[in-house]
This record gives sequence, structure tokens and C-alpha cells, in this order.
Amino acid sequence: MERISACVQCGRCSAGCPVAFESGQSPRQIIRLLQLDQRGEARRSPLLWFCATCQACSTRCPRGLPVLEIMLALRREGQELGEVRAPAFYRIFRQMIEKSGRVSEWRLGFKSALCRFPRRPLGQALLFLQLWRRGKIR
Amino acid sequence: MENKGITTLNDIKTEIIETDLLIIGGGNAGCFAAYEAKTQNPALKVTIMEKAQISRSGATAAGMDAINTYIREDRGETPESLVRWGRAQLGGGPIREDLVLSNAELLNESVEMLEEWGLPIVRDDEGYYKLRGRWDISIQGEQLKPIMAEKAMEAGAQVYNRVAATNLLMAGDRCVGAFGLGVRDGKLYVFQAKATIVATGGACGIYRSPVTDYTGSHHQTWMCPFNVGSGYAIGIRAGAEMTSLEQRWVAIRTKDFCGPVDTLAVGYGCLMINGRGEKIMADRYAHLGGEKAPRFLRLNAPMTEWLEGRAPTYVDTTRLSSEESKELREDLLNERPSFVLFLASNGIDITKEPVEIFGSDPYIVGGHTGSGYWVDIKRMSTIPGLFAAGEAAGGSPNKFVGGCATEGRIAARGALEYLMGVSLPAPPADQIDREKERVFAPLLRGGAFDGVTAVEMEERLQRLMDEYAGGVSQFYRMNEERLEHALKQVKVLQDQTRYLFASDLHDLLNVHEVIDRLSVAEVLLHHLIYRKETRWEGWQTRMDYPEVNPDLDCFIESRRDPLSGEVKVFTRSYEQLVAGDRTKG
Amino acid sequence: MPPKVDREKCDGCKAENEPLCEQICPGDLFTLGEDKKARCRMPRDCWDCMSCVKICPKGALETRVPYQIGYHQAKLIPLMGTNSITWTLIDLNGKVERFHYINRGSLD
Amino acid sequence: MSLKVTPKIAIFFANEGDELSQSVDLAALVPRFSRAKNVSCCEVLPGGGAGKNREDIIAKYQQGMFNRILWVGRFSPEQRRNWESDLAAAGLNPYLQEWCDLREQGIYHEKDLRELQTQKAMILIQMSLARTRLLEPLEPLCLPGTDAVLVVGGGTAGLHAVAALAQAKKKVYLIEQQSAVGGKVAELGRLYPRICDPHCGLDFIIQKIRKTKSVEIHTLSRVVAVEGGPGNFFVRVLKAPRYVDEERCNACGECRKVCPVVLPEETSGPYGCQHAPETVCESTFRKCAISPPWPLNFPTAYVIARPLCPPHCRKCEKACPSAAVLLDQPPTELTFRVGAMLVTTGWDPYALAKVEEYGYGRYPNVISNLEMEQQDALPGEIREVGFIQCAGSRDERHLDYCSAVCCSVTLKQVLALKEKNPAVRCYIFYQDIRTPGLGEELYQRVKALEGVLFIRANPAVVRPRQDGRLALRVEDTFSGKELDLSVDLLVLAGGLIPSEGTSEIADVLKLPRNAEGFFESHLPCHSEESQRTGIRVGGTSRGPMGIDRAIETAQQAALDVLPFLQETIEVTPTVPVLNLSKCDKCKRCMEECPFGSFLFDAEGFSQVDLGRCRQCGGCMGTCPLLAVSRRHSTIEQLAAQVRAVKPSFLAREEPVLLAFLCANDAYPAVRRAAELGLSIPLNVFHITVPCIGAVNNALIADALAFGSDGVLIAGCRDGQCHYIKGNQLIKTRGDDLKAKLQSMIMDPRRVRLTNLEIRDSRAYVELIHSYLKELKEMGPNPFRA
Repeated sequence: MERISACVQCGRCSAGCPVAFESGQSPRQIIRLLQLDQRGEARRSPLLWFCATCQACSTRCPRGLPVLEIMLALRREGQELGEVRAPAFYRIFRQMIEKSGRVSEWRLGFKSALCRFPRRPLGQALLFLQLWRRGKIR
Repeated sequence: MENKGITTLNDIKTEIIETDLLIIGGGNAGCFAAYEAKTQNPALKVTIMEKAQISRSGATAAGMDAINTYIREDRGETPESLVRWGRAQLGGGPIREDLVLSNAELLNESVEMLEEWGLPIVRDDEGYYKLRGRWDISIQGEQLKPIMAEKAMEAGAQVYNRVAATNLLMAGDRCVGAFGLGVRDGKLYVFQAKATIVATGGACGIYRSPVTDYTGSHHQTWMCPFNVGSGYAIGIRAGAEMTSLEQRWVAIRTKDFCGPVDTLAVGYGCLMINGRGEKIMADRYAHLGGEKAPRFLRLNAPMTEWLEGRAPTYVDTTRLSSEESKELREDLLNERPSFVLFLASNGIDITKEPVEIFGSDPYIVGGHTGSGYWVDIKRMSTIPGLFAAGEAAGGSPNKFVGGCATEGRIAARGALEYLMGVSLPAPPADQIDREKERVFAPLLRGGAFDGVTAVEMEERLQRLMDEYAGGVSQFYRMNEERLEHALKQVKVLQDQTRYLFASDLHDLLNVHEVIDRLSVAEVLLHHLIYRKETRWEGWQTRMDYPEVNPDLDCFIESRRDPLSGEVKVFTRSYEQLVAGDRTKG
Repeated sequence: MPPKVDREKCDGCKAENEPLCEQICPGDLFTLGEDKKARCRMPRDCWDCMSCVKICPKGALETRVPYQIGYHQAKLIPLMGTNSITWTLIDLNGKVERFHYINRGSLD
Repeated sequence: MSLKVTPKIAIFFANEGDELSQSVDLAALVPRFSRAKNVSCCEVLPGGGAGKNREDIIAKYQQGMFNRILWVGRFSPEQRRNWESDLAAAGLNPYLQEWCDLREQGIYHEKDLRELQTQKAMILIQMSLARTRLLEPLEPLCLPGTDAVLVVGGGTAGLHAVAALAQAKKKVYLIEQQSAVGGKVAELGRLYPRICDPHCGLDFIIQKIRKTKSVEIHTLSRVVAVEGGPGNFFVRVLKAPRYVDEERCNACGECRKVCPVVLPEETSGPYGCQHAPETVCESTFRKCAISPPWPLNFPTAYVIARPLCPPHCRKCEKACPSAAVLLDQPPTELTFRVGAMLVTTGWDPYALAKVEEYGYGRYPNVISNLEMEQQDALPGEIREVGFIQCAGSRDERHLDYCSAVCCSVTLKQVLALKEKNPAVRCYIFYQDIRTPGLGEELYQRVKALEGVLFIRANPAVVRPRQDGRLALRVEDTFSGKELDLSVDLLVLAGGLIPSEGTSEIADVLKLPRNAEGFFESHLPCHSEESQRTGIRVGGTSRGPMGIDRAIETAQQAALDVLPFLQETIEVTPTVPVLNLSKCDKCKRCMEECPFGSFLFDAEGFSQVDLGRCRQCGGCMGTCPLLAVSRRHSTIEQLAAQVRAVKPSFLAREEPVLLAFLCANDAYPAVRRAAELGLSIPLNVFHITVPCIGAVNNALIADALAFGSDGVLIAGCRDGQCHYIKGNQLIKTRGDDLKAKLQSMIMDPRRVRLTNLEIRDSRAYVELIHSYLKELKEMGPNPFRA
């Protein structure tokens, strides 16, 4: 993490990020928060949980910063400190692994959808069906 | 493994070098000879053929802790007194008093030259060289060899390192240079010289070392094991007259590790004692001089203790203080540093326990005994144009460092005088071709040849000589029948040299070293057979002739006919120049 | 007996023609191994003159007494000055002794 | 062998204002040293070096009372210089004077330590005396030279250097790879800051060169080998055939009318831009096999691209009215003897195709800034243009460095573009805009333009749109907003890398280069040095820079080689001398010389080329056999000084420290410490060496063996050594020695390396104190008597 100061805020990570638009925050800003020592705020950024770990940020960084690793570290840190509760999907995924050592995709999908969108069970069920029919969920 | 891509005779390059004076061997005598020649006549071309690397080659490679002869005139010593002492050390001779005298006259000057060149010599409070005994002076000679080498080169001598002499270059009866094997480059060197000085050092490894068997360390020897007698061998093969080879040098050394005893005994007055704690020399040999008895006796006495059941034998170092012990070991570090390591690796504190001693293997070393070339007063051998100095030159024993250096200078002066009147003949093509074929044949046979390695033959020769020609295992004792047997076997070995093979140039060097040792061993055996008496017990003990024979108070000489290979042995008479009792020095 | 080559320290004198130990050995015993490090081709033939140990600029060589006649692991280490030499002697029990003396020039 | 005069040494104690006598007991010292070996007179100078003393000393010298001097006291550099020159005028060789400055050695500070100070002074004087005995008179060496110089690379920098050298009346050979001079600058459209035509400036300098007769220009040529050294380089040049006689051709163009070869337009994009300028097919001129030279018409003669000629066609030969066509011209090899060389081989553009995300080479409307220079070819309908700065520069994955010119180039291009077409909208994507100094004006001018938007961010991706335009996604880092932009043309500000010619000449001349591939020596002190004496480097072969700096550095380099362009070159006599009787041909000196000064002689011994040598003494430090000695700091002189240190003047528990000081930084730092009155402990003895690389391990061994408890080696900081790598050399050797000390059961901390800057006086004194403390804890050196 000592290399964070090497970031020149060029924004290439953000421009390449496929999920930044969803979260309202960009990887560049997360790094900036770290440079400003506002780690807590960085840990609480919703972007962390949107991240699809696609590595576009790390690949494009001209200073060679491991942007993705930084994001993942912040995720862990937030959880360990109890500041942040991981989104349902991650929690359920983890519980399943801890319990049985394997993941059942349909149960994961079902459970997390139930947590995230409890009020729209029908829509979720339809989506599930479509996915299942195309073999995207097993 | 380097053989420089040599597979056929045509691959071998010949390098012809013309020079005024060729010096074979860049050791002590060689360096001084080169320095003398170049300072006397800077216009001359002086070339040194050196088997190793001149700055650390030969007998003084490790360094030296003393110069064993220096004439302290303030103490009443004179060249004559040195002759008398030297003669007595040989039990009355015979020695070449003319040679010894001429050497003694220039001796001090050579030693002082060394000091001027940068050799630290210890001085006493009055400013004289500090004596250790009667003739020895202490030096801090760790750098002795590099110092001499630098001076020879600074004087302008051209040095060819890693070129080993294989034979002399002859024009009829005259020596006009020598052949050399380029150990690094695989070339045949032909040095054409108006005059040639042999200064190769003596012969080690004719006999088996007593330490060989149980250490896997073949070269636990007193003399430098890389001095194999090549200087004698090239002369013997060319028909030069050799003198006194039967006067072998055997030293009393520390047991199990061939460390110096003189430093302890002479330098620090530690006496030799037997297993019962009796002083060997004082108690048993008082009539022969006690502690001052001749050197061969100082060897033979402790070995007799072994034979007579009073072994082991020691030098008693226990009376030394710890300061003396340290000083003594400092001296040893100058000459044989690994002996100090040997003591430490056995946890031996010499102030608490005496150091065990035993005899070494025998050597042929004309700087110590009288063995070597028969030379005239100018140090020219019986081959015109060929001079000898140092260990190579016979007749004048007890030369040691100072004397060998001096003899180098005398030989250079003689050579300079000689070469003024001579010119060089054209390089003899047929001789070069023959020598090239002879030298490189073992290499051309290749590493896969079904034959004999140099090591195998060397070990066979050394065992043979040890057991049949008075080696250490036999307490130096020999008799006619054993010597005849040895001679017969040496002939077989000589015949078998055609099976020797080498897979690289280092091997090839080893092959020639064993061939040279055989040449020396053969003539040596003739000498030993001829002296049907026991003149120097220990050095030359004939069990079948245990007494001194007055008729043999003469030099025993040999000459091998270069054409027939037959060795003729004859005598020359002894001439006393310095008056006095020959056994008293 | 055999000079021991510390292969970590030895740089083969940068594999230039001959390493210094090969140049200096009076017995022609050193050569450059295939790994470009110095190698003693015939340890049995060493005379313990220690010329190689003294000249090695990397301190990579050590003379050892054969075990048959000397215990493990005494050491004798020379250090060359410009006109003096020091020796460090370590006996089998680890006792250290040091020697220092002039080897060139005047003694005062 | 030279006849040596026995030293007769005069020792003068400079007791100005009784300062010396207050610090040390002169009444004890003077008689003590009057009796010393080789000392013929020993006197106290009450007034220091003033008036009467001077005449008196000179008179005594001229009477033959002494033939060398040891000065004891404290002296300013000016005093030393004056004495040296005054006595030199009287006939005493300046190298026969030795200065024992007691203040630099910690004396003068504590008046109540007079007794101890006297004892230390005794040792210090003995050290200096030992050295004085071994001093040798030295005279400057003269090497033969020549006034000719060779310049490699005929770009702007090279041309200016040539002009400067020609003006200085030197014979100049210019070697250029292309068919004409001009280099990269000739390819540019406009130059900032004046937005002028570069051909104007080029023509100006070419006119200058044309006027002189002493310049020989060899085009289509390259240097293939060099022998010799400064003053006497022999340069072999291979000259490719031009197939047209340079003297006869007057560029009438008749040949081009008959040439049957018609080449396709060298274009691959819609804007007439090349992506990969190749040296064989140069630019748009090259529409047939015979063409005017490129990039400029100097020399004027045409050149034939012979491989393009149809077999047996000799039409041009027949058409030429001046019989200038030489279709069978062979290549020639030329050799020049020159005193010095200049390398101005310039730069190449970074291969932008490697910056994959920007699509260069894939999309025709992504072009480089170099291609943008040819703006005449841009069509009118362009509405929006994007400029991406630092395309590949300041990027770990490409070029680590800033290419220095790209910001100004882009600003200039925007300005030119807007001038031509004010409606064009420009986006400049940047990390930082770097237009230092007066360049700010250019920035402000562009910033104020309407329709120019600076976006402080770099796009991540460039994608082609269906309409042929390019889509850019970028985060505006100021607002944090994601922007989706589209442009008609995208200009990438590519970086500068060392040219191929730079790499080529580096190999031929064995010029060391830095990690980036540019020539570099010691930036602050000798910027135009190449680490090879007699060879200077200028222009962009040294690093990215603007044209102005390229010209300046080339001219500076030209000025720097002037001393080599003389009939005789004077060399300071403090050169290394090899003692061949000790040399073992191990070649370590050759390997480690930072300046490649060593050559083989006929017998395989190293031999120093005195012209190339910078006299740092690194060879002396490295020689395992002590066969090399740098004059006036010979191994013998240093050894004598070391040996004279007698630690016994202090109690055994007081550590004694011997410090070797680099003459460039450490010594001035210590001197300054003395001037500042900082307390230099009496435990430390200083010996100055030309560079710490010159300290041989044997000297350190000596110091320890004769009882010093610690040895400090103080050199320059990493990367600041005037001799490039003296501190690295000693570090490697020091590590070997420390390993050996460890095996000897000695604390390796007894040898310490430190790096000092010239003003680190306080740091030095602190270091000494803490090191002495550490040494005290270690206990006495086991070799200390």
C-alpha cells in the first residue's frame, strides 16, 4: 500500500472501469481518498462491492499500481473492522462454502435475490426461470 | 580439459626464439643469473624459460625463513671458514673447494642485494644481520620469490612462463639452446641461445614420500614436488657429465607433516630427543660432534633410534616460552605456513609437547649436497655452451638460498664471457621435428589410449626406488642386489614410456616429468652402485659395505652416451685447497 | 593438501583467460571449471605453498590439512597488505592466534 | 633506470600568530624531526607564508639546502597554490611539496590537549614525511594530437556543433546516415515558441557551414570502427554509394523525367500520414527511383534507390546533362584521423503501436504527433480533434520518463490548427502540462482559445465508431464525471527514445548508456561527458530535450572537445603506471576502469591510454598484485602513510580510526568541518585519495594489520562519483574484504564505507563520533600491539 502515493490521478482506471458508472464513484477517487488518508470513507465506498474484479484498472495503470488488490484489501478491512457488512450475495456465497464446501448456483441465486429484492419475488422468479432455461444456472 | 585442439602433429605450432642467453628455470639462481647478465650487459637478450609462473615458482614458492649461509666477518668468519664448515658437514668431503670458495667470495654481496631489493632481513642490536646459529640469518622471506622475479624482469629479462624444458638443442657437441613444451598454449618452443644456463632446481619425487600412503596427499615433501630433476635429465640425455648423484639429500622433518626441523633445532636450539627423553645427539654422538655433527648424521641418528627401539623421536620444544613459540611459528609461516596449520589442526601447543620428527624421502639437490652437473670454475658443464647453477650444479654443497643466488651470478658471468665469441647456427629442422614428435606423442595418443598414465608410472618408480634404492621405508639402507634389481626395473619402465598417454597439456607435462625422473633415477642408481662403501650414513648407507673405503675418497662421475644410451661411471680426484682437518669445521 | 574453493565467493576472475590461482600455481594445478569457477584438477599434487590463497582477491581459497593427519576445522588465513602480511590461525578448538609481520622493505 | 636524487627535505612549521605553537609543542617537534632521515632542515616560520619568509625559503632552495618541502601547519588552498607556483618559478617541481595540514586532522581545537596533540602531530608529520620521501618530480605529459574532429549525426544539434567547430578553425568531418543533413527537425512543420518554419533555422546554419572550407560532409555513411584514443582516433567510416556524383549534379531534374519507376504514394491513412517512416523510402519526394536527397537538399545532389531500378535500365545516366549519374558506384571505406569525436545521433519516435489501448496502427485516424506536423495534408471537414499527452511516456509499461517536448508540441499544434481552422474543437487529455519557464505563455495562449478543452485525465479506451469517428471514454478527474466523447482525429503525443543510430554508435565506440538508453555521465558536473575521454555527446542522444537545448548541448560539447584538438595534448602527469614485472595480465584493471582506458599491448599486458584516463586510480585500487600505481598517490606513498600511523599514542581502550577520503567530496567536507571549528577527534587520521575506488584492499589490510581499530572509507554518494563508479568498485571489494575479515574472526564493522556530500561536514563529524563509540564497544583490534 506504500505505493499509493505513486498514483498521478490520470483517471485511466476509472475510464476503463465497467461498473464505476453504477456506483457513482471511481477507482481513481478511492485511491485519492487513500492518498488523503480518508481510509474509512474509502472502505465504505459502494464501488468496492460493485467491482467485478475484471482487472481493467490494474492493467491500464501507468504507474503499475495493483488497483484491484487495493480494492479487495479495502473490502476485507471494512469487514474485519465491522464497519461494513458484505452484500447478501457475498455473505451467502461464503456461508455455503463454509457449510458444505460447495456452491449450488440456484440456491445462491434464490437466497440472494430474496435478500436483495424481497418485495419483487415474482420478477426475480421469472428472471431465474429464463436463466435456468438457457443453462446459465445449474 | 585443455589440449588446444591438438589431434595431429600438424596442429602443433613451433615457436622459434633467438636469444643471447637462455636461462632454464626462473627460480633463485635463474633470477639472479638473469639480473647479473642484464646489468653486466644490458644490450644482451636474456630469456628465461619458466615451467610455472615466475613470481611463485619452484622451491621458494611458499617463502623462506632464513638464508642459511652468510659470512659474518665481524665474527671472524671468512670464505675459507665457510669451506671448512661445508667440508665437515660432508664428513670431510669430497667437495669442490674451488667452487665453494668462488661462491663464498660473492655470497655476502648477493645477500645484501636481496635486502636492497626489498627482502626484510632481521638485524641485531648492533645493526648486523641477526644470526641463528653460526651461518644462518633470519629473514622475513614470504615475498622472497616475487622480489627476485620482479628484479629479473625489471632488469629486462624476457620471461616465458609455463614453458617446460624437454631437451637441449644441440649443434654437434655444443649446446645452442633448448626445447620447451608450452603447457598453456600447446606449442613447441625452440629457444636458440648462444649460451644456456640450467637452473631448474633439483629432483624431488624420485622416491616415495613417507606421508603419501596415509594422507592421499602425494606431495607432502620437503623439496618442491614440481622440481622433478628435468634440469639433470636434459643434460644426462645430451651426454653431460654428472657428479656425486649418490650423495643424496635426506632431511630430518617433522613426522606426518613434512615440516622444517632446522628452524626449531638450529633457530631455537630445540634438541632432538628419543622416546625415553634422552638427548640423541649429545648422549650418543658426542664423539662425532654432538649437536654440531654433520647433517647426514643428524638425520641418521634419530632414524637409528627408531631401528634400535627408542622411538618415537622428537625435537624438544617444551622449553620454549609462549613468545618464542609465537616467534617460531612466525618463522614457519614464512617458509611452510601449512605446518603451522597442521599443528593447530591437531591442537598441538609446542610449548607443552615436543614435535615428533622423522626422516624425509631422499632428494637429489645440488644446492644442498654435491649432486649435479660437473662444472668448471665458470660453471660451464662438460657440454660447451651449457652452464649450470644452483641445485643443478654439482660439487659445491650447502649453497642454499644465498649460495644458489650467487652461483646464478657466477654462471651468468661465465656465460657472458663464453657467448661473446660464438654465433648461432640455423635452426636444425630435423632435430625440431624429432623433438616435436617425441614431446607430443603421448598427447596424440589421446585420452582413450589403452596405456599407462603418468601417475601410475610415477608411483611405480617411487615405490621401486623407495624399497630397492634406499628410501625412507628402508631407513635409507641399500645393497648391491637391490640396486641392480632397481636398475633392471628402471630400464623396463623406460621402455614402457612409449605407452604413456596424456589427455590434456597438464597431463603431458606430468608425462614428461616422469620421463625426466626416470633419466635421473637410472644414472643415480649407477652412482649408488659404484660407491661401494658407506660414506654418508643415512644419505648413502650401503649395508653390504658399511665402512668408509679410503680408495673412494674421490668424486664419482657418470656420463650417458647420447647415442648408445650406455652409462659410463668413472671417478675424479678430490683436491684440497683450504688447509686443515677435513672433518673439522 | 587440497586448496578448497569457495564457489560462492570465487568469480573465476571473471573468466578472463586464466584465473589468478591458475596463473600462480607452481604445480599448474588450477584450471577454470565448466562453471567458470576455479577448480583444482589434482588436489593430491598440491604442495600447500598457499600462493593461490594469498593471491585470490575474493578470499575464495583455503588450504586444508588432510583429515587423515589434521582435525576439522582448523584454518589459516593470510591477508596481504602492501608490505606486510597477517595470518589468522584458528585451531580445532576455535582458539584464534594472529601473526603480523613485514614481508617487504625495511623492518623499521 | 633513472638516477634518483637523494631526498633532502625541508620541514617548515607555519606558526602564523603562534597558533601552531599553542596547539602543539614545537620545542619537542622541531629537534625530533631535525634528526629524521632525509631531513636537511627543519624550521619554524613565525609569520606563516608572508614576505620575508618567502625570499628566505627561495634563497635556501636555490642554495641547494633542500630539494623537497614538507609544510606543517594550516593552509588555505590559496596559500598552497601560491607557494607551489612561487617555488615552481624558482625551480622546485610542484609535485615535490607536501602539505601536512594539522587542522584537518583535528589539531587546533583543544588547547588543554596540547600534550596529546603533539603526539598526534608527531605521527601525522611522520606520515607526511614518509610520503615526502617517496615523492617524485612530475612534468606534464604531452601526447600528439590533431586539430580534426568528427561529428556523428547531422541533425540540428550536429549541424550547430559543426558550425561552432568550423568557426574555431578546426577541420570537421560530419558523418550522416541519410542522404542529406537536417535530421528530425527538417520533418517538423513549425517550431514553438515562435511557430516558425524550422527550415528557416536549418538553412541559416547550413549557409554558415557552406561558407567554410574546413567541413567535409559524408552522407549515407556510418562509423564502423574506431581505434586509438583522444588526440589520435582513427575512425573507419563506411560510405554507401549515392550513384550520383555530388560535385556534378546540379539538381536539374532531367533524370526524374525519364525514370520508369513510379512508386505508390507512401500513405496508409486518409490524411497523407505515414505510420512508420522508413529510411529507404523517404517521404513524398520518393516517387521514382532517382530523387532529391532527404530530408533537406544539402548536399544538393540527387540520390538513387538502386534496388528499385529495373534491371539494365540506365535511362537516367543517359538523360543527365552533367554526366553525374554513376550507376556502378561502389561503396567506399574512409578512415579519418581525428583528435576528438562528437556524437549527436538524436532520437527516434517511440513505437506507438505498443500503446495498444489507443489503437495506433489499427485505426487510420489515430496519428502520432510527428505525423501531425504535416498538417497541410489534413482535410477541412475535421470538427473535433483529441490530443492524448504522455502516450506511452511516464508509464511504467512503456517509457518511464517524460519526453520533455510533447506538451509544447501539442500546444503548438493546437495553435496552428486553430489558426487554420478556428471552428475545430480540441480536447487535450493530459496528466500535467509541462511548459517550464517562459513556455507558460504558450500554455496560457492555448488555454485562452475558444473551443479548446483541457481534460486532466487520460482516456482508457479508444474505439472506432460506425461513422468512422473515434469514441473516447474518459473520466474528467476534476468533476469526477465519466465523459463519452467522439473525435475525428486523435493525435498521440508519443515519446522520444534513443535513435537506432545512437545504439549503433554506442556499440562501436563502447559508450556506456543509462537505463533508458541515452548517453549519460555525471549530470551536474560534466553533462556532455560520455565516460569516454575525447568523445562528447550532445542533443537528444543524451535525453529528450527541445531544439534549443539540443543546440546548446551540442555547442557545449563542441566547446568541450577543443582542448583535444591541438597539435599536442597536455596531460596532467598524475597518471597510473603499470609495473609489468608484477602484472599477471589478470585484466581486472581493464574490467573495472570506468572510462575504458585500458588496452592490450603486444604481449597481452594491460596498457593505459593516457589520453583516455581520468586518473581516478580505480585501477590501482583493484589490482590484486599492486602492479598499478597512480602517480603522486602511488601505492607505495599511501602504504608508507598507512604504516606510519601508530595507534599506540592513545591508550589501548581508545580506538584509532584511519579514514580514506575521496578528494572530490569527502575531503572538502572534512576541510570544511575544520574550518567550521567542529571537533574532529584525535583518534582519527585522514588520508586523501583521488577517489575511494583507488583504495586497494591491501591498504585497508595494512591499516588493520598495523593496529588501526577501524577503517573508514568516505566517498561520494551513489550516482555522484566524479569517476562514475568509484564507490561501487570499493563496495564490491569491501564486501570481499569484510567476508574475509569475518572468516578471520574479526568484526567486519571495522571496515566501513560511507557516502558524503561536500557539505556533509557535521554529518561526518557525527559519524566519526558514533563510529568511534561503536569501535570502543568492539574492543581493540586484535592486531593492535
